[in-house]
Amino acid sequence: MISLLVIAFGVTLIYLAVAERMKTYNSLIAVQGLLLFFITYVELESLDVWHLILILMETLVIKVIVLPYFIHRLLIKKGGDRSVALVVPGYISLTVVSAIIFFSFLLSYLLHDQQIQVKYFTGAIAAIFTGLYLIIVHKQVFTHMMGYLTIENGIFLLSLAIGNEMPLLVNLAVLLDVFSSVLILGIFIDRLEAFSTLDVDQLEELKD
Amino acid sequence: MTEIYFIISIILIVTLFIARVTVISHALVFIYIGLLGWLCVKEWLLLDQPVEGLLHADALGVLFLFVTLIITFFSTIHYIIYAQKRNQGVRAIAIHNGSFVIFVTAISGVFLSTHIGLLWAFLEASTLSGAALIYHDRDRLALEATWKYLFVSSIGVTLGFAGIMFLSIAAHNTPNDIGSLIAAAPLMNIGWIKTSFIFVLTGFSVKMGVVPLFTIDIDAKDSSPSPIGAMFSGPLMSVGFMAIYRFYQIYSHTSILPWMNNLLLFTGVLSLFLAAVFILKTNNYKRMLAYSSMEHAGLILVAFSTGVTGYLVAILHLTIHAFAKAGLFFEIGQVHRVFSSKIMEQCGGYFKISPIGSITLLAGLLAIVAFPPSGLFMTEFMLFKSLMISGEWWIVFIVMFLLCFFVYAMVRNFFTLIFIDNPNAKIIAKVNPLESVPPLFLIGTVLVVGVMRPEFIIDLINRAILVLPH
Amino acid sequence: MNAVHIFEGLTVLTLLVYFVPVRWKQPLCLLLSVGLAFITTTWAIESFTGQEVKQPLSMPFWFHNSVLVIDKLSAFFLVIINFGTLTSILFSRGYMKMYEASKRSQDFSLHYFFLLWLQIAMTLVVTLQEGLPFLVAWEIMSLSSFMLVIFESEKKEILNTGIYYLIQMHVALFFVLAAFALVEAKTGISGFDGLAIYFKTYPSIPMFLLFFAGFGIKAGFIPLHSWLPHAHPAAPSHISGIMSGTMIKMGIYGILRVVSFLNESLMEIGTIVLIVSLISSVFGVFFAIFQHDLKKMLAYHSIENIGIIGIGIGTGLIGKALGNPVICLLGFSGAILHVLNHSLFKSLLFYCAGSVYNQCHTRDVNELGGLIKKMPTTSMLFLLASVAICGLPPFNGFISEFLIYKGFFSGLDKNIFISLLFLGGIIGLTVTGGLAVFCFTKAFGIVFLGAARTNKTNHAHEVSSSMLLPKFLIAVPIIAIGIGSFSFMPYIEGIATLYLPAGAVAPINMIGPVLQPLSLALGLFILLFVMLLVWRAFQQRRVVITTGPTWGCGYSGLTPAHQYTSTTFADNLKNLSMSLSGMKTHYHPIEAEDIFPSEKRKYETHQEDELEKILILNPSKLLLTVMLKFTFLRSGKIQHYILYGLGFILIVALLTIFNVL
Amino acid sequence: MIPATLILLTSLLFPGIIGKVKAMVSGRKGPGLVQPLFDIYRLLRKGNVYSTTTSVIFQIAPLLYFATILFCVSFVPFGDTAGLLSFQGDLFLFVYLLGLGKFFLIINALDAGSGFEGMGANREALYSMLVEPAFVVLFGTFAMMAGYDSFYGIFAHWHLNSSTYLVLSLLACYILIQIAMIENSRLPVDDPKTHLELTMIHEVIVLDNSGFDLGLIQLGNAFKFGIFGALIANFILPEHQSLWIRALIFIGVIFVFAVIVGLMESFRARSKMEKNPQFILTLSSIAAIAFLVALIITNKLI
Repeated sequence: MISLLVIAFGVTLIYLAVAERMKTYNSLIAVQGLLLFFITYVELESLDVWHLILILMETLVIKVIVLPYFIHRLLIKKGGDRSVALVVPGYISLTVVSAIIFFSFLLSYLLHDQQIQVKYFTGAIAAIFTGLYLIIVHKQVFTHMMGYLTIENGIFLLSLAIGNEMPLLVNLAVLLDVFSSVLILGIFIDRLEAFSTLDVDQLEELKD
Repeated sequence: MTEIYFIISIILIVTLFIARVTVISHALVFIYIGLLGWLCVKEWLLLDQPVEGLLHADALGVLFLFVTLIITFFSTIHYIIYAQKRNQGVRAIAIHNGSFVIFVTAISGVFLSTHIGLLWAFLEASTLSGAALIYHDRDRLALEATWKYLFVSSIGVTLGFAGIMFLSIAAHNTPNDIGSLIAAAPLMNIGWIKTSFIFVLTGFSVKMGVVPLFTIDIDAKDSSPSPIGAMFSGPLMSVGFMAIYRFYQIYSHTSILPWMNNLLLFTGVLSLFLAAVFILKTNNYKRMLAYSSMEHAGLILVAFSTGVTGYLVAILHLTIHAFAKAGLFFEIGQVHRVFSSKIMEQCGGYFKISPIGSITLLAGLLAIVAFPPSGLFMTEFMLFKSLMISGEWWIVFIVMFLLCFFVYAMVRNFFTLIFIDNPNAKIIAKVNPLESVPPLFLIGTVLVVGVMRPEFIIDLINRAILVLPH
Repeated sequence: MNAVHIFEGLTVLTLLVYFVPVRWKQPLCLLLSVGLAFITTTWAIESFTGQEVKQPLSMPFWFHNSVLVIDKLSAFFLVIINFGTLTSILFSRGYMKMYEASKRSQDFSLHYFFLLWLQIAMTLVVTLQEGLPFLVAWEIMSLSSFMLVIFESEKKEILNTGIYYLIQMHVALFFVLAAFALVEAKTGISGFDGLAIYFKTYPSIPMFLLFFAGFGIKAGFIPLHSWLPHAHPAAPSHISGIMSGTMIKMGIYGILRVVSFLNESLMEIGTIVLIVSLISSVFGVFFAIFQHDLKKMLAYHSIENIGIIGIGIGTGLIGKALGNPVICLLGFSGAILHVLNHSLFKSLLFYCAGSVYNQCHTRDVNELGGLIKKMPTTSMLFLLASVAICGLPPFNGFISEFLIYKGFFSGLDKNIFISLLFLGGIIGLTVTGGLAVFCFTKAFGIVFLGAARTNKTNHAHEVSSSMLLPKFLIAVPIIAIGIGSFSFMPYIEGIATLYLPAGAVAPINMIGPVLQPLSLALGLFILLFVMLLVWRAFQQRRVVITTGPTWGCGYSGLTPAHQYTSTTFADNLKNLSMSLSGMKTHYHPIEAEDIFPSEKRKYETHQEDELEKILILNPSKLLLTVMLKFTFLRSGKIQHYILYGLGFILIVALLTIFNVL
Repeated sequence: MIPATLILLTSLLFPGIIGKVKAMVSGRKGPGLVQPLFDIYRLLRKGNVYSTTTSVIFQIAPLLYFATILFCVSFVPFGDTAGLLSFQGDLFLFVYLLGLGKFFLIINALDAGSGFEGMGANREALYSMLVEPAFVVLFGTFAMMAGYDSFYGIFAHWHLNSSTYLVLSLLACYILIQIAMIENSRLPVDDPKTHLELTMIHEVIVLDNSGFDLGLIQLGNAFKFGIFGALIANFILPEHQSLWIRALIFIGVIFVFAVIVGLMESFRARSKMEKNPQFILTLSSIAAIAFLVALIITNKLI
């Protein structure tokens, strides 16, 4: 069951590499959130009410509903719903991402610390590096944000992989930060009307 | 006890965002500073108490809190001048003051938190509030800088979080508060903590402004109002240092200590080199100051990497540098206002416009390029000594060699600004000599520290580094 | 309330300079300087007569109260510092009048403030013994001199020169700093006391080379000299005077101080010093010959004289290595005496040059001429100083060279290596002397004799007495040391005995007697000269004196343009030394209209310091280009920034895996 | 006292002898031996003509030049009887006093402000700079061997008993003769016979000097020859002989020296100006060779 979910997560990553429309990205992020929700739900043996609420908020509400919706609105507003200008051709991204996934499998196999749960760890590492890769190869603000969210998902998965929980307060704070960071990013995207398109090539004036 | 501080400051923040009267808004900020002062003193008095709860500052935290307090105070004053002279709207001021208080609160939170996760949360909070501060001027460049800062440092801090995750992998089920982590350190898996430290260093370099993610830090200091620049290169650098230091503190009880030192040395020298490259290239006074901050951050890492003898040097250097750089940022802020430009080709002949301001700049230059009697000269001498003791004499020469570039660039550009009349320079505004007094005071303290040993600071530092292996 | 408190009080009082009106600044400065000089001189006298003086400062400095230690060496340098500063400040009164129109009172405040601080810093440099305080004093000295150099800072090129100077001083500081740091790291004792221990236990040569590099840049040994010819012309003349006369001697002080602790591998170090100094002296004067700029020429002569001092030190060291007290004493006392001599005649020369600049507003000797009729006193003083600096009797320059010669000659029969080395030294010294004569006959002849070459000298007249007084003050000791040398020698010798080889019986007051017959001879010579003068006077009275134009060998159209200029005078030497001289000729481009370029095509020649080009300019240019190649990293592209992060992680990971870190 | 007087007297005749020799070689009768003396005497009683460009330097310089040479006479010993005033290191004073004289002669030339004299001045400066090392190295050699650095010390310990000493003496004589020629700017460096403007060194320096000053300069030159002659003589003078014999030998040597100079001047052409530095530097190298020879003698080299 869990393996299936994680594999699905991996599939979303591969899909991210080749997706060509903003909407797809957005919905993919949402799907990832959903997957994460299921994973956590299955994962949680000791179901104390606070944690449940927290997880529900964190995954279902924020990752699946609020943020995608918010970004969707932005896309509509900014007319960002255009096909993504891929800097590198899709098949290369495809190979790279699959290489990343392969590499992370290898890594987690090599490490296989009984402390961690290998499949989560794999997924997490894969997500983090895929996110970074996405940011590096894309040149649009939205896609950068998608990359960021992917990394966040990876981190979330990583925290699952580790298993030992942080205190509730800390968790809340972390959650709050992630949430607000996305919001503020969104706000600033909204502000970027100073620039004609949302290409980051526009943002190259600050240099020596 | 400390919770009260946070509660009150949250209340203040809310009121600040609501309050739409300039005077009240500024007054509230000063109230907040009073609160911060109370916190500093309290923490200082409670130093020897055993740690309880998630919020408790150790000696280093107290030191940095004091630094933050002083620089916050001065940059508030300068922000008031800034807002007056550019007759900012009430709303802008309210937003700025609000996010400024969040910023400082987050910073103080970093110094206070004894839990790694909480520390991370405050770090991210400082990023977010910092974004609002950078965006103050609301022009194209500010927007660009803000976006870059926000994005890259979010990524960086996230990487840092990954580092934390790896730490807790290594730490098994021990709770992630520093005390117990230090206790558990010797049992940790080397591979994990090395990975963790790499991620942490990469991630939090964004705050400290060193390689690899130094770039946006420069942009931020450049495009934000100069009081904020002061905050960024003083307290915020301490935040970055603190974040890295916490992990160093934990791992230093494991066998990877020499590895960490080498890594820090590598990073430090690399930062020095790149800073030297860019300070030669740049034609913008604020960027120049930013690069010199990067240089000093690099020096701090180098010093820290020399182990036992270096810890004191590094932290002392950080502290003194905070004051000197703040003073310079304030004074450059005035220059910026006078010529309404920070580009070298459009400034000049400042000595004729404001002699005392020029004296301040000269003194600041003295302080920042570590000519005696600057406190930084002392720390640099001790740095070289500790490098010699640790037998890395070739590093000494590399560092000295690179430092010459900073001296050259800074001295050339500042003297051009002060003495050479520039036909392209249009004098937009006059400056009130009194405005140069606060920076002169800050820089003066740096020069005094160069002559008289700052016992209070050194004592605090010595207490702080007791936890590190000797 | 002892002397040290007054000293410290005076250092604080320097701030007053900012608050008095312009016309009071110089007198106040003079007053404070005299006060400082008085205190330090009393210490100096005390330590000369009796035991070394220890004065703990009441103000704590970082770790503890540092102590001013005045032994004979420090005392000697204190005297030089005080005299140099006083004359400089005296001279500045008249000289700075030029600037009163163009400069504001803040500029003067800065100037006099830092002039005082230069004196204070130099005083501290020669008296402080611990590492850190010494370095601080050292750097304050560099800084204040830098501020003095850029007095005319509104001129871009002067500012650049100043920065060039500052950077080199900073490099020098770094060498010394590294040396002190190493000493402290190894021995745990800071400063010169630690050095003494260090030399006992660790290899001496590398440490000495560190110090030699640091102090050598300050002193201006070739090839570390390149700042000198730029800084001296840029500075106001009284500053060039004090810098060249006194400040660069601080480098010599450092070397002398370090050398006094040496007791291992003296022969090697002595040889190194001797050879470097020979090169400095010969090339210094050689380059000096090709300068048009009067002050630049004098700057190169400073290099030459530093070389001569170094020759003395080297000789002394080799003497010590041989365990031969005579050579050792002769060498070191020659060097130490020459420090004093050079500080005297070089500042006198700079003040004269300053007076010329003050009157004619040019330093290019090719635009001058015939000034002896307009400014007789100045030119006579310049002549005196020139004769002294060429080491010609009966003035002081001759005495120090005499001692060094004697040192060489008494070492000639030691062993083959020493003999050849010393022969080289003798030749070098002679050539230096000859070139110096060449150079100063040129300088004096072109500037003061003959007919005026341009109209720049039209309005020149003798400078005010306030500018003449310091010159006379300097002229007196120049003559006194020249003739009454034997009476000064015991003090110099007392310092030189610091360096005697261990266990050697110090021949008490050896040099004085050696010099007595010399002084007698010089006295007689002057007597003879005077007698001849009298004879001539009588003869002239009896005969008829007529005047006419200079004889052009039948050519009646002689104009001032027919006179030799500095360039043509140096021409034959230039041809002799081919490209070594670095003389460059720049032809003006051929205009479009002159299809047949006439022989009247305009060109100018100037001298380029090849050594500087090779050692400083080209490398730094290369370095800059290489470093600026890295600026592509600031692409401004956000993706790249993220990439750096990723790259860093991967690189560090790899380095870790392969155990590089 | 004796050496000084001897030198002065002999050197008074020196120009005359040279002139006579040259005249005889070129088959003329030539002026009398004392003719140059008469010229000088007349000059000394003549009035001066000063150029308007000149200054006080122009009036003092010749006097100083003369004074230096006159004073240098007093260092020269007479075999093993010390010179008039001789002390350790008078060697250096000797060299530097001559240097002082040249210094003033040169600025004296520059004072007139004429192109010709400038030319002469800078050549004089160059050549005297080049010739000094030869002299110093030569006497350095002797000082090394004798262990004294005064003329008297050197010559008092100079023994012509061994062949090597003879070799050195011959080298020394050769070098000293050449130095003397250069110091007085005679052939091959410069030719006083030619017309003034063409004798580009010594005669042209004094182009504007007249009367008393000119007389002094010429007298000085004569004395200079005398001094060098005396130095050469000192190599040959045998020790512990009676004074008269030595005086005779001395005069003989001076005479021969003068004749040699005369002959050289008659049978030698002036070399090109560019060649001169090379020629002068060879002297230095020969002196250096002498030094090495001395090292061999005092077996330091083996």
